[in-house]
Amino acid sequence: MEDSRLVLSPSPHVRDEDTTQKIMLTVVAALIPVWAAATYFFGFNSIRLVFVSIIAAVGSEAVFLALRRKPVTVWDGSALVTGMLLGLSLPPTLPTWMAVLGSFVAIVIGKQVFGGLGANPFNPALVGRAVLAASFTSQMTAWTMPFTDAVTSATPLVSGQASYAELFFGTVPGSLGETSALAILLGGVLLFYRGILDYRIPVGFIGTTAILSFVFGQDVVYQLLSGSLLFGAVFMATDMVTSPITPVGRWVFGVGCGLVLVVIRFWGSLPEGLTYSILVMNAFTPLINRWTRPRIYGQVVKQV
Amino acid sequence: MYNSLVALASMGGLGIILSVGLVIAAKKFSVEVDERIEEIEIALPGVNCGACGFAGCRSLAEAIAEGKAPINGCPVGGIAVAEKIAEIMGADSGNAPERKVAQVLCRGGCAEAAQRAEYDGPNDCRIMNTTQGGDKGCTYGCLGGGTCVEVCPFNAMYMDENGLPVVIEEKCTGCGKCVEACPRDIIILTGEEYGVHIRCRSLAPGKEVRQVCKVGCIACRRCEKECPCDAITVTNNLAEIDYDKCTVCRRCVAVCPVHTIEEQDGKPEIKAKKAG
Amino acid sequence: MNKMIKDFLRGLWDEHPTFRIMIGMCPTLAVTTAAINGFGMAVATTFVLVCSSILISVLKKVIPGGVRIPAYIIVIATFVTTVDYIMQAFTPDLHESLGVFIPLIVVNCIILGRAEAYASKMPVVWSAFDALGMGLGFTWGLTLIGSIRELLGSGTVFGFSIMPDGFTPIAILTSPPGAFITLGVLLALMNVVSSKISEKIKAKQQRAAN
Amino acid sequence: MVNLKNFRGGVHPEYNKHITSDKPIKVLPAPKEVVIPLAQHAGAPAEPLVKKGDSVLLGQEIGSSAEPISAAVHTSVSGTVLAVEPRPSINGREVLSVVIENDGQDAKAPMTGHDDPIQLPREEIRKRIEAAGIVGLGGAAFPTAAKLSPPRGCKIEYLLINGSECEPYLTADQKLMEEYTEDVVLGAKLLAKACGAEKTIIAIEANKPEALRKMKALAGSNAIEVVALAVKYPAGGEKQLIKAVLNREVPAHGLPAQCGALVHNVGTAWAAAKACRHGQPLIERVITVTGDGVKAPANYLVRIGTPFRDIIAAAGGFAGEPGKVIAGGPMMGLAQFDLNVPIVKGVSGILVLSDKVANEFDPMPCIKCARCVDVCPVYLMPVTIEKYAMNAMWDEAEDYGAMDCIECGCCTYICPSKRALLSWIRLAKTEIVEAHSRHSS
Amino acid sequence: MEYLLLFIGTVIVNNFVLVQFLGICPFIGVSKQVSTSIGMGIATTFVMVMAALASWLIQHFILVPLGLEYLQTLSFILVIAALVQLVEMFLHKSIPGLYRAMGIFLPLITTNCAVLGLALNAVLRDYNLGESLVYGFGAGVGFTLALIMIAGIREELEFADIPKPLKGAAIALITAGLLSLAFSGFAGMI
Amino acid sequence: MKESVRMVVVLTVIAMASGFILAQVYHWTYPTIQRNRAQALAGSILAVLPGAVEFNVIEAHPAGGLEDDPTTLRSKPGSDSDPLLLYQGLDGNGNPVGFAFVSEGAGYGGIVKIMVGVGQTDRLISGVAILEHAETPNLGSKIEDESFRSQFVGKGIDDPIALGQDIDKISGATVSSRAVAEAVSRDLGSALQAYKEAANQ
Ligand SMILES: Cc1cc2nc3c(=O)[nH]c(=O)nc-3n(C[C@H](O)[C@H](O)[C@H](O)COP(=O)(O)O)c2cc1C
Ligand SMILES: Cc1cc2nc3c(=O)[nH]c(=O)nc-3n(C[C@H](O)[C@H](O)[C@H](O)COP(=O)(O)O)c2cc1C
Ligand SMILES: Cc1cc2nc3c(=O)[nH]c(=O)nc-3n(C[C@H](O)[C@H](O)[C@H](O)COP(=O)(O)O)c2cc1C
Ligand SMILES: Cc1cc2nc3c(=O)[nH]c(=O)nc-3n(C[C@H](O)[C@H](O)[C@H](O)CO)c2cc1C
Ligand code: SF4
Ligand code: SF4
Ligand code: SF4
Ligand code: SF4
Ligand code: FES
Repeated sequence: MEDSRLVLSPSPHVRDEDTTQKIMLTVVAALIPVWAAATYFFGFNSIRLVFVSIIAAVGSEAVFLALRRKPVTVWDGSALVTGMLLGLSLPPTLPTWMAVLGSFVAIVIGKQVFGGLGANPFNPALVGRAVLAASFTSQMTAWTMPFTDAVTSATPLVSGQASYAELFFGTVPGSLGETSALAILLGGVLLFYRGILDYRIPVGFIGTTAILSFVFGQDVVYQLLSGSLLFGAVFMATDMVTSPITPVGRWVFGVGCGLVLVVIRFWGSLPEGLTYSILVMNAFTPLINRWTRPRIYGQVVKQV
Repeated sequence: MYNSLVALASMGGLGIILSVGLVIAAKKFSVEVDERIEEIEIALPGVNCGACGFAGCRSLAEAIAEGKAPINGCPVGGIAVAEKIAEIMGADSGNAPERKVAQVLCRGGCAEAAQRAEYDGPNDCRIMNTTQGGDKGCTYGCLGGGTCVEVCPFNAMYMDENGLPVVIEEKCTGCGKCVEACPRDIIILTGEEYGVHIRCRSLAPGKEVRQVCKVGCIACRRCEKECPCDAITVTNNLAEIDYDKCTVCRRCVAVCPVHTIEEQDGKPEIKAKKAG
Repeated sequence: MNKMIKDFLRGLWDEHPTFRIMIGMCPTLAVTTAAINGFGMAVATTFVLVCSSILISVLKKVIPGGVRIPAYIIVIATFVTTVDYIMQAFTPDLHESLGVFIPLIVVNCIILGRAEAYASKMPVVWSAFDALGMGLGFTWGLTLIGSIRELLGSGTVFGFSIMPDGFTPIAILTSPPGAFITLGVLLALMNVVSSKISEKIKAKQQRAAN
Repeated sequence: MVNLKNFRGGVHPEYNKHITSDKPIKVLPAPKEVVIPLAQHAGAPAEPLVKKGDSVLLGQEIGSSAEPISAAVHTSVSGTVLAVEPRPSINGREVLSVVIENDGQDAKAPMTGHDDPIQLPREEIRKRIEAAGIVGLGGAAFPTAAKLSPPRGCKIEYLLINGSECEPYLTADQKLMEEYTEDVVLGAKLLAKACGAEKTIIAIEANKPEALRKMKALAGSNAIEVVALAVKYPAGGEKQLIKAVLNREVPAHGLPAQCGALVHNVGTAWAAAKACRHGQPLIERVITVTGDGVKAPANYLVRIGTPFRDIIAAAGGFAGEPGKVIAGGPMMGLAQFDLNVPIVKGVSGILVLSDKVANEFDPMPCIKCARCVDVCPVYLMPVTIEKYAMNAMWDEAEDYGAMDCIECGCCTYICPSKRALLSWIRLAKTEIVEAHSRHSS
Repeated sequence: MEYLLLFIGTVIVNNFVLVQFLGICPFIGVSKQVSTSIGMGIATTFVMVMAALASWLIQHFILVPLGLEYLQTLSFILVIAALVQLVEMFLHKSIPGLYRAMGIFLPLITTNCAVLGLALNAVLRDYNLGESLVYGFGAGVGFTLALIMIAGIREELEFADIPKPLKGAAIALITAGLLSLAFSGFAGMI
Repeated sequence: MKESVRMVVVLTVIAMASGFILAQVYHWTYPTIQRNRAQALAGSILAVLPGAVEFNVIEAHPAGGLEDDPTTLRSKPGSDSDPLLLYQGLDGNGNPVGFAFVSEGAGYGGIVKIMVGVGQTDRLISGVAILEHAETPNLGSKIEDESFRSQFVGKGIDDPIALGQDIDKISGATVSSRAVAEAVSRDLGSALQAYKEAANQ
């Protein structure tokens, strides 16, 4: 009793069980149904692209950190998530080396140059995707029908030809992970129940898109189910690092994403604006945080 | 040729209008300002490129005059401009004050000082200090969290293997940030030529000091007796040195039984000057 | 003489307009989609820079302080317009691709900056050398950026195919985002290089001292 | 469980109350030697009234102060004063303390009681509470008498008796409510009378059904309302309690009285009852000794000034290698390094955590998950304040409400990156206060 | 409606900084703090509207009638510079509050590409007076938007552990690149 | 005061000198610049009109005016004051071989300006040249490729020019392709009409 030195530390003395790593692995788990669906529809390409993206992302992170002589913290799982999401956001026929380049850009330009985990202003996976889209536009817009390797001209968003059921189950051309609304919702529910997903962003995002689609006389359900809206709203807009931390801010963020998405979809020259809608709102995140500070308990007027 | 003359005339007209306008405006809207700002502004390149991070040359000039920006704040002007500004500013600020250097007045690192607990929390001395006073046996000594190193804007400090901060004297500018940050108040600023320091701040009685630290001042008064210039006095269980009186004869260093007094490895010529 | 050479060299590295002082960024980013554009732009800028430095240095006694900036602007704008028309006449294609950025040389901070900081105070020859140094610094900077962007973004340099046949150009490098990112990365590389160099110099000095 | 009173924010740590919730309160024999610090309350320390060698009677006043915010200190044993000297106390500093050797006689100093204290005039109740040296037993140890005189212009409408005991592990308040129900209710009535409250509400977390039942049974006949709180830390925080029960907010940097409320802990009520009925000063309290690091967790009635060492020994000693010994609960308690420190008025438990439970984690980079923002019961942005504090940007930290932090620790508890948010916020608070005092001087 | 489209187009689709590469120096130089950026942005917007007006007047009442289009660059920059200086002096003397908030940025704006580029572009595209003013206003707002956004990000980056060689301008440029990438989604819209 | 006068004088003198010098430069380079422009124009006209060696300019004011194109902001053709310029190509013998006109469409990076040539007798498109564009290099810029442009040759006013069916678009550059297709079809009718009117006179 005399000899043992006691531990001295500031309160609180107990901590919640959740860790960054657990959160990231849960996201991976939530992506498994999506990946499974992608593999079912697009076959080997799904396995090839996602694997390659993951390996390139984690590898780039490890190499960069090693070069900086920093602890190689790849086990936190964030690069894994980035790689997986990037892989799932690619069209099935993309050449392997492009996926590698995209993952490299995502991790290095999108994340590590800003100081690594938690410091990146933009969603790394989307940075990777956007760079690929801007560099290899034709390869990034080459879609295939599920179960075939036949290149088709357009996704349902452009062609406007798919039934709700097809869209819901995912038997339509599109990026690997975006086609099956069912699988995405499954993952989303898991994230929500694990308390990882803040409902405000997806609800704001999807809700705004739905309302504006209705206002502009579009087929609301079709707009929601086609394209990568669901995938992005559930897995990418909700990236905590690049979305606001205030409750009101997360509404603003979600609604803003929806607004930009609709503007690009309906008036832009790109068929799908998801990547850009989230990236644009990422850029606003610091400002949103600053201007949506919660009212402190006991304060009467909201501070600006 | 006709067109050339039209060009000449219209540009001339424009020139007259604008220059007259500016001259009148300069008279009419002249505002009293700090002369130095004006002078610095003239010394600056005046391109208002914003490379300095300020809103144009005038803002930088104001910032320099108010001491909010360094004299070499303009990257465009380079060294030449910096020198000129130094002249302008220097003329005003008189002789450069004596260069000060930070001194860490504690020698009780991991090897010398006892621990009373295992600290497990943020590595910041200020937080350690408010967490039950920290894990160190001595409640006066260095906590070893390296907050001083952290706050030093000039990278002039590092933590040694023994868990004590070390000041790199060439780099230290005497800004005093570390002094402010240290929760134990064991860093002081001295003139750089002072050569002997009593590196302990403990006011505890000798007996208690012995229990917690091998190199803490036990107030034995030997240094006080040994000092030929009455530079050392022991009050409140702690020897203190009057730097003005000290001639760096180093006799106290030799007699201190616990090696609390330490000679600063300063520049040889300064030591010689002081000794001679 | 020695100092003059030093002043001249300053613009090439220590006070490099693009990589160190970071001025004249707009043309640096906008026209460097191809090496030739960057080179052409830089040469035009250098021409204006040298000429206006010389003229301003000549006129420095005549121009009263109160109107010096407008006066310099007139001098510079005159040279810029001259270059603009000469290029339009003799290198119409290049003029076409540089577009509005030729007249914008007027507001390139390098020129007014040099005029203010150097030419208005120094003898003519010195000013010319200083301006030339800065101009050449700008030239190699822009040519380098242009070459990199052209090489990776189109597979060519100065219009010559360099990359192997299977090469797929990375189009983003020729687009606005690519311009920013390329320059950012290049800047970081420059920082690495120059810190390596200064480390070497330091080590050498230390060895010499010991 | 309909209509539980709730508030926004807060966390759900492992409560671990089962360890001691069925252990009745045992009276711990007085130790051989007590160490009674003269500063165990908020406000000015008491001045010693005794010196070395004096002999003292149980309950005799040994320290007092003329300062408006302070409290009298009494001895919890009879015997001889061994020393009046600085001794380590639970806050890690040495505090002037009176060390008394227990003669085992428990010879009582004269005490004046009243059989039906509720008949006492309002001012008299307050005086007796003051004379008894009663301070808040909920943790803050703020002198109760001072709280009972609301500032001018404020009318106390509601007295809330805080029986929530939201700190994990601790069961002292719960057992007190179960076993001393009558005293607590009487105390509540006395406090209500003393502060002039129109209505008294006793608030208890829903996870203490027995206490709720007993309290309801007794309180109903006394026109006191008993409400059940949703089980969530920090339901017992004053501001959260007021928000949950009354749906009012204490003005920022203001007092509860400004929104017509006053909050007192059940232990305080119990002490007030004893002071008025028996004239007994505050010399003992109920504490919980618990955690996986002690062999026999229990609830004890202990004398103020009993060293931790003796209490832990009574609870069977350490089970295995101890990691942390905490004065208080796991969320707000103070880790101790010296077992000679004594129990003081504000300590409601000793929690001993074994080495493995006590392990801290290395902080990882913040992933901006905003959980800290979501759980902060005063709606701060802890992550932002932490960021400013780590970069010594105290003005910005203040602007983001650092001074409003109640130091509940929810943010630090929930952070998946294991960041020490509260430590940095506390640092910011200290620095801000310092800057202000520097500014005003 | 046409004016609105022109405005939105200038603010977002053809953003001066992110797409057209005009005014990059202040965009990199004065974007370290949001508060400064707001002042700078407002001042720039003001100067741009003024420049649009002045250059339109010069073009249509002096240069075109006299056949002096080749003096465009010279006369525009001269008049803009002089006007800004006048306004600055006026503010400094008469409205010191406004001067402190905005006037201090004025000299910085005179000699940047965005303003002259605006004047030249407006003439090049043959805008009428109304269009010119909307164009100037839109360009200013677009500049402000880009400036505030990057300033918000850069304020956050102050706290990040950025690799040393990338600190400062390099990371600012990369951030600007990603910002520009985000905005490239609007390209081709108007 | 003297200083002020000096300031005014110096600035005025410099401004005058500058004006004068620039006038000289302008007059010196003007002919060359004009020649360049003419050559470029001629080059593209002759390129879209096989067999032509020179051309005439016809200023046409088509009866109904040109339709306004709401899809673009910057182009405002068809305002009545602006004539539609038709370039009549002549062969070595001075016989007309067709005519060419300039049209434009909204592309991805901005306006795409093209020259369309129409045969004299068959009234079918004889060639399309891209004058100006700001499309993405290697993507939209493929509209300059011969393989893309040649698809328009042989189409007439009655032929549908629907992208994706009649004209293969450049993959990944729908917007750019559409810009050209629209530019071709937009003014073709009015140009033909105008040319007929002009020929009848
Ligand atoms: C539409 C909806 C979405 C919700 N999303 C979340 C969520 O993302 N994360 C979470 O922790 N709780 C979520 N909740 C649960 C509520 O926030 C929950 O009631 C609240 O956390 C209760 O706080 P307490 O458990 O601390 O008393 C959600 C509730 C609703 C109705
Ligand atoms: C985070 C937090 C949690 C608290 N939890 C409790 C609690 O569970 N029980 C309690 O009586 N007081 C608790 N308090 C103290 C109360 O806020 C309040 O000070 C006390 O109930 C007042 O009563 P007293 O003066 O009688 O101690 C808590 C305070 C804070 C800041
Ligand atoms: C960086 C970038 C540059 C683009 N450049 C062009 C372009 O020059 N021309 C074009 O028509 N579309 C361009 N696009 C638009 C996309 O290629 C768009 O998907 C395409 O117009 C429609 O797809 P589709 O042609 O496969 O149907 C560009 C997109 C990006 C991201
Ligand atoms: C809910 C959730 C969503 C995420 N979404 C993304 C994403 O879209 N892109 C990405 O690169 N990383 C994502 N991550 C991983 C991680 O946050 C990301 O790598 C950080 O941005 C890196 O600093 C996500 C993580 C979580 C918990
Ligand atoms: S000197 Fe002070 S600040 Fe520095 S490590 Fe020691 S205790 Fe910490
Ligand atoms: S903080 Fe200042 S005084 Fe302290 S070591 Fe660094 S430079 Fe010297
Ligand atoms: S809970 Fe932790 S990781 Fe999440 S935002 Fe707060 S500090 Fe960051
Ligand atoms: S900031 Fe303060 S009040 Fe808020 S959760 Fe953290 S410790 Fe509690
Ligand atoms: S070069 Fe455009 S603002 Fe400096």
